[in-house]
Amino acid sequence: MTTVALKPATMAQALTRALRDALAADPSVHVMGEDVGTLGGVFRVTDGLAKEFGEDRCTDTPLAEAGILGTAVGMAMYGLRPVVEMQFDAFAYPAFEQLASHVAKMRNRTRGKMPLPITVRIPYGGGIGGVEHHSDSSEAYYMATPGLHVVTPATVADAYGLLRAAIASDDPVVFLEPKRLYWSKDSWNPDDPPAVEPIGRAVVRRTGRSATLITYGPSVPVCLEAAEAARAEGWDLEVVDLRSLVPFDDETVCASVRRTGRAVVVHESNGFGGPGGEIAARITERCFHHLEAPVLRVAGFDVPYPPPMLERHHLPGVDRILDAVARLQWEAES
Amino acid sequence: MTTVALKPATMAQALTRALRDALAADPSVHVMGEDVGTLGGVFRVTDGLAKEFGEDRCTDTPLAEAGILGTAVGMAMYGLRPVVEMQFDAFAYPAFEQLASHVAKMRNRTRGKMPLPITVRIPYGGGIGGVEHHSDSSEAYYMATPGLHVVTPATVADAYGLLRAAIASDDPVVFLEPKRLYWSKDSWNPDDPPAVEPIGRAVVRRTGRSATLITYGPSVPVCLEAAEAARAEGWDLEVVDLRSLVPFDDETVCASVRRTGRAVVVHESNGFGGPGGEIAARITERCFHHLEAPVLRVAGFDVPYPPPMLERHHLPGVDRILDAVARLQWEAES
Amino acid sequence: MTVMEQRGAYRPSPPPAWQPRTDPAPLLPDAEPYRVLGTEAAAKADPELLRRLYGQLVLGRRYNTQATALTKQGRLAVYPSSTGQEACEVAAALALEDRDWLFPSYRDTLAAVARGVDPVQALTLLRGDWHTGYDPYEHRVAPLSTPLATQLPHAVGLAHAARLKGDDVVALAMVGDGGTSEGDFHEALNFAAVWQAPVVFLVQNNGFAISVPLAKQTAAPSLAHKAVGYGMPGRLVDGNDAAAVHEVLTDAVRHARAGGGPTLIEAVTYRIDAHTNADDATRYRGDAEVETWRAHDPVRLLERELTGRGLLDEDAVAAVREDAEAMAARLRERMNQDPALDPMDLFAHVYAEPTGQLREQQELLRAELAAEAEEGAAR
Amino acid sequence: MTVMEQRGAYRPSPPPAWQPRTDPAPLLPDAEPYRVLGTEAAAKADPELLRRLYGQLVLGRRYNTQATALTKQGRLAVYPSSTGQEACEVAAALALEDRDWLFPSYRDTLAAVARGVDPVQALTLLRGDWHTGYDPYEHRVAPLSTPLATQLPHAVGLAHAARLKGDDVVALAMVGDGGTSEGDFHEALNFAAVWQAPVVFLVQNNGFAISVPLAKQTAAPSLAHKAVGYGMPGRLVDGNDAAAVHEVLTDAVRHARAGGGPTLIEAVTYRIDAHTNADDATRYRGDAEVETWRAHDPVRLLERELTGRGLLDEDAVAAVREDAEAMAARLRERMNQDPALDPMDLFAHVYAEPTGQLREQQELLRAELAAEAEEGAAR
Ligand SMILES: Cc1ncc(C[n+]2csc(CCOP(=O)(O)OP(=O)(O)O)c2C)c(N)n1
Ligand SMILES: Cc1ncc(C[n+]2csc(CCOP(=O)(O)OP(=O)(O)O)c2C)c(N)n1
Ligand SMILES: [Mg+2]
Ligand SMILES: [Mg+2]
Repeated sequence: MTTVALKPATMAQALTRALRDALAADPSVHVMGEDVGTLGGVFRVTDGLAKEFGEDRCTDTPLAEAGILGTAVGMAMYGLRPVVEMQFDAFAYPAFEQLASHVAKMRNRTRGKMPLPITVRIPYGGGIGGVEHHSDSSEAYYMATPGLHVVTPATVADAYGLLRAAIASDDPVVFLEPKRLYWSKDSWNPDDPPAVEPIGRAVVRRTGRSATLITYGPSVPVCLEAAEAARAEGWDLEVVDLRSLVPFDDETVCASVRRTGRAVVVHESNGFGGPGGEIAARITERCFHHLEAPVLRVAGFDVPYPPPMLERHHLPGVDRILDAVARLQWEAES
Repeated sequence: MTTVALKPATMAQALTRALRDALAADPSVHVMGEDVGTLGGVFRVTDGLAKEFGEDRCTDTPLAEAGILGTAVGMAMYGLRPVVEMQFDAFAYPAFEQLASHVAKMRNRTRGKMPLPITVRIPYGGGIGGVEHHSDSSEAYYMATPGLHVVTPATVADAYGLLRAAIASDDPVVFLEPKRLYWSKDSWNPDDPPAVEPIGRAVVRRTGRSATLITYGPSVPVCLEAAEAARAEGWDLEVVDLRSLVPFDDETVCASVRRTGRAVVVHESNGFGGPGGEIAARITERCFHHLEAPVLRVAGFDVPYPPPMLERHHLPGVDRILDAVARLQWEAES
Repeated sequence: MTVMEQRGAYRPSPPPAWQPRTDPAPLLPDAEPYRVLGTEAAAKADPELLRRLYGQLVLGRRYNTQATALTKQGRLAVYPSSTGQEACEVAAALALEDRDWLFPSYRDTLAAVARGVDPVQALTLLRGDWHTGYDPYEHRVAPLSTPLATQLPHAVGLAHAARLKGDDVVALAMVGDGGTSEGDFHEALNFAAVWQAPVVFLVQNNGFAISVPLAKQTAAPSLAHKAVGYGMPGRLVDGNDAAAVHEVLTDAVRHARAGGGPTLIEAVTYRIDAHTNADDATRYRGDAEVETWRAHDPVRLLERELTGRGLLDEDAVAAVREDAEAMAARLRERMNQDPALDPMDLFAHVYAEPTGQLREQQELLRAELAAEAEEGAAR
Repeated sequence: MTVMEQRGAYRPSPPPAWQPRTDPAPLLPDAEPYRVLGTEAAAKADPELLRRLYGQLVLGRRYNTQATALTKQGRLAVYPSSTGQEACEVAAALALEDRDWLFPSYRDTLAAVARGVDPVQALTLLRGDWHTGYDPYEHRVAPLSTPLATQLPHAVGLAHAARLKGDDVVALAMVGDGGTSEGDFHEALNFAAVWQAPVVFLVQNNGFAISVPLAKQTAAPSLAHKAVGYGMPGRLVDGNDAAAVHEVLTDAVRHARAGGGPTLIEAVTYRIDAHTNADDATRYRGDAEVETWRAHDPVRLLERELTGRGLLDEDAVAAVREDAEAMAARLRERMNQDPALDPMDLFAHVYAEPTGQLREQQELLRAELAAEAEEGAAR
């Protein structure tokens, strides 16, 4: 019998480990971005990589996001696998044209001759007291751009597995890292990191019979907390962690909703035009006759991300989620 | 009795007239963009304006979209009302950071002290045989950005009225011009152009009892055509032209859907993560118990916009709309 | 003649009949940063101005140290200090007329304060109670810009608009060495030159963009050498020499106001503190470099000049320091008070009128707050 | 030593001990565009090369006129002609080695063809049957780039990657005068210089960006003057002088290959045709200007040189023209065939594997096509 030495790790550490393992496994992997080299990134996710693999494998670029992503496109054209870090969500916007007009379209443009295996890491979302432009949930933009995969982990293990999968993917992946989970901890076996998850599968984080909470990234722990709190109200909530917004796992989501008959989509991103609309619409299209109530959404308000001292009122919290669950027309059942 | 001299006008002419009247009415209005001056714009929408109002009021800028929108922000800060032209949809992407991080947020950032009355005109959508990057439907990006209004006309009269309203608005408006309707014609009285429509009201373009088609911009004529064709199948379709995506007119839309009990959302934009998800979700939230069938969506495929010779297969056409109407679970009724 | 017609830009004739064009020579910067303090030029400087600059430098330094201290006490979320760069901050504010506009970057709180912005309101962004604490129109100071270089086209547009309206207003736009790599820097300078807009661009080259040294940011002979590529003059100045920065800025502002168009100024300086209080600068630079720059401290440079020339005595120094301490005490006191917050403000300024959607959300939050208050009362 | 360590960029010492930096002088362009034809330098040029260039120019001109004719016949959706600019197009292709890469802008079909891309495949984008018709890896030609200047960072990244892999590959990136105003131009040049990437930037200054003349695009002494601001050499060349463009490009390519880093080249030329067949150039420019440039036609310039020096006789001219006519006839013929189209291709290349969502949509279209076919058959 072997004893497995489980050790605590943060999500940031799991991401670092994923980058390190990818760099070690494949010489074509290159990490690049602002402050990723000597400093190890403002969140220290690239800590130690420049030292271990050299500055040519983990490169401090000039301060220009379109330039970073644009040169990454060229590097990918020549057979490298660039892993780009955008320092914060809103600072990925200068690279939007490169992302939408080239990264997402080059494979299609060239009939598959010129795929771009680029991973764009973007720390996203709020809850860390960041000043303006440091807490945007920008996933709706990427979801609306065919040609991109959009992935976001909620656990330490997924951070590792999904990032490895993203880097290994021959398609571009927007890899959204929930900032406020960087320091969330879990225990794992560092000698045998979790398996590389295929991109595109949601996972049921908690089973339940009353209703399904559908969520991802930073809102997963909040939904789990809400599900615990809901027990007091007599609701047994299922929680689905999407992990991948594109491709979307209709199967897992619909199986859950068909079972529970009720669903609430929860995310930080603004509600209007946000991911929840798509999710609610496609559930309704597929599960209409199983629904006891309309699929509801709990999301950030339709306002620019608030200043640190007000963000708690904006972010979907346990109470707001439970209020939505309460509106799921329970009377209709009896 | 006065006889009104109605004359035919194209949507492009109505837009030109709106710009001209706005320039004449308000000295703070400034038109700017690539080729808008001497040439009159690649679609001739600014034709004659530089001559009539001078190059300082209708200005050929250097070729740099972020620079155009960024300088427009500064001009608005000083009390001007810039009307910016982006030459094509995909060429607005370089300006994305200015739009998302400043245009949409400056009023909020400054507690209302520094509103930005900027109109960003963007010719959008396909159907004109444009090569890549000339046919994107990018409205989902703008809808997902709080602080922006998003408006799109479908008729000659609305082109005039909504553009005047956009320019008069103290908030930034993304004004999406359906390229393939530029040469659509209607008759109007040039001596008495249509009233300035307030932004935010949808309109029922055709009344019907069987189901509602909810659409906007370039898809409005297609839906009207589909509604005509549907008569042969025994369906009497109502067509709602949203005109404004932000703010969204829940009232008009829901009133129609409550009446008909069935709805299909139709747009050119990619389906996944596109406007239809939001629209279907909010209808379902509000009208759940009036719905005989899930709200369906007919949209562009989730692919990069196709080359000219294939675009007809991508664009929602009459047949695809009728197929969706047929899927609205009519059996359930009988 | 319209503004568009005043431009002196080039249109090449066919190569066989190549025309003389704008002469690039006067647009190139000097080989060395311009200096005043400790040189002969200092003798020509106005003593009153030097004393005023000195007073502001001392205040500025104290503001920086006080704000950094407030981060340690949890009263500020974050502070990007301009310690070591006060000469640029202060000279930028003083080189402008009242009607002019300042476009600060996120590090330039001090320039805003030196221009008259309330010292507490200037910290609102960094305290976290709102995004901008002051009315930009009150002192004609644009909001501190967090997305780097994005404020530069704003400055150009504002200056252009003022000129169109016939106002002789100049805009001064500040940016860091790292910010010069952004596309917005390029586009702003180009628009400014084409429009001959009355803008002055001040690049504070403080050696770093967070951890990234200038050598990884550019291979240019100097950042000021970028100017000729836009057809505007480039100037290089010792950014720790308040008299020199003030003179170069004042000249550029005057030039712009007179219709001469924009100027790009590179002020060579150094960021003495870490990037912000949250940064660990030892990860990317050594003490020796910092010490070299401490020896070239802007406050002491000016103090040495003034005392050496008998323009400042011990009493005057003491008085200035006392003023600074008083300012710091007031700042501490005011920052120790919790800011008044109204969560409903989230909805108040998104649009001129809230949309129907926002009104619904307003109601939701209002109800939540009421429930919270009730619970609070019940406890 | 890593690539990162090889950079010769500057890190300023404190102003009191200002260090000598990169010398800007050699980075500045000459005052006049470099010329070979009609000057003494022509005598030193390789006659074989000149004849080869001439043959390609004639072919190129014919390709341009034929493609424009095809738009009138409805066989091409749109064609941005490079008539008048053939010297740049052809020289760009010939200055490269086989292993090098070309990054053309949307106007540079001809450069792609001169490099070996199939003349019909090169027109796929403009015919509208797909976005790119050729395999970029076959001739190392990136897709024609429609969004202006966005291809420049791609060229930098590719060149950098090749260098990292130890391959001595050079990337040549083409852009128009208008494209130099975009932020991507700036960012690409800066990355190239900081990384000392083996890239050559060729700006074809053809006087216009659609209707906008250069004077509204820049106030710079020349576009080549932008180079010094990045720390790379800027070169100015007569873009209608094929020998001069070829020489300057070849030098820059050699310099890049040897590890000397990037070069920015401004080729002064002129767009003789309208922007595209859809454009009406009379709206923004007069015939006189066009005529001046017709007199400086790149084909005739080289022809004059060659015939004047006895390097080309009437028979040779006729042979070249015959080749060109044959090429045009083949092009016409092939373009008159309708391209094979499969609507299902819409889904084939969005991802390596179609997502579940795409598979659903695939089925929908497949059913529609089947229904269409059935109806067609029924009729
Ligand atoms: C567009 C954008 N990208 C990235 C950042 C994150 N960031 C904040 S400060 C900074 C470094 C700025 O360096 P520099 O321009 O030299 O100014 P300094 O901090 O030295 O004053 C970075 C990368 C940002 N604020 N904006
Ligand atoms: C980012 C972007 N903005 C706008 C356009 C539309 N557009 C196509 S060609 C053109 C002018 C290009 O001028 P220039 O760079 O001088 O190249 P030329 O046409 O003269 O070859 C414009 C504005 C575009 N293709 N891409
Ligand atoms: Mg700096
Ligand atoms: Mg041009």
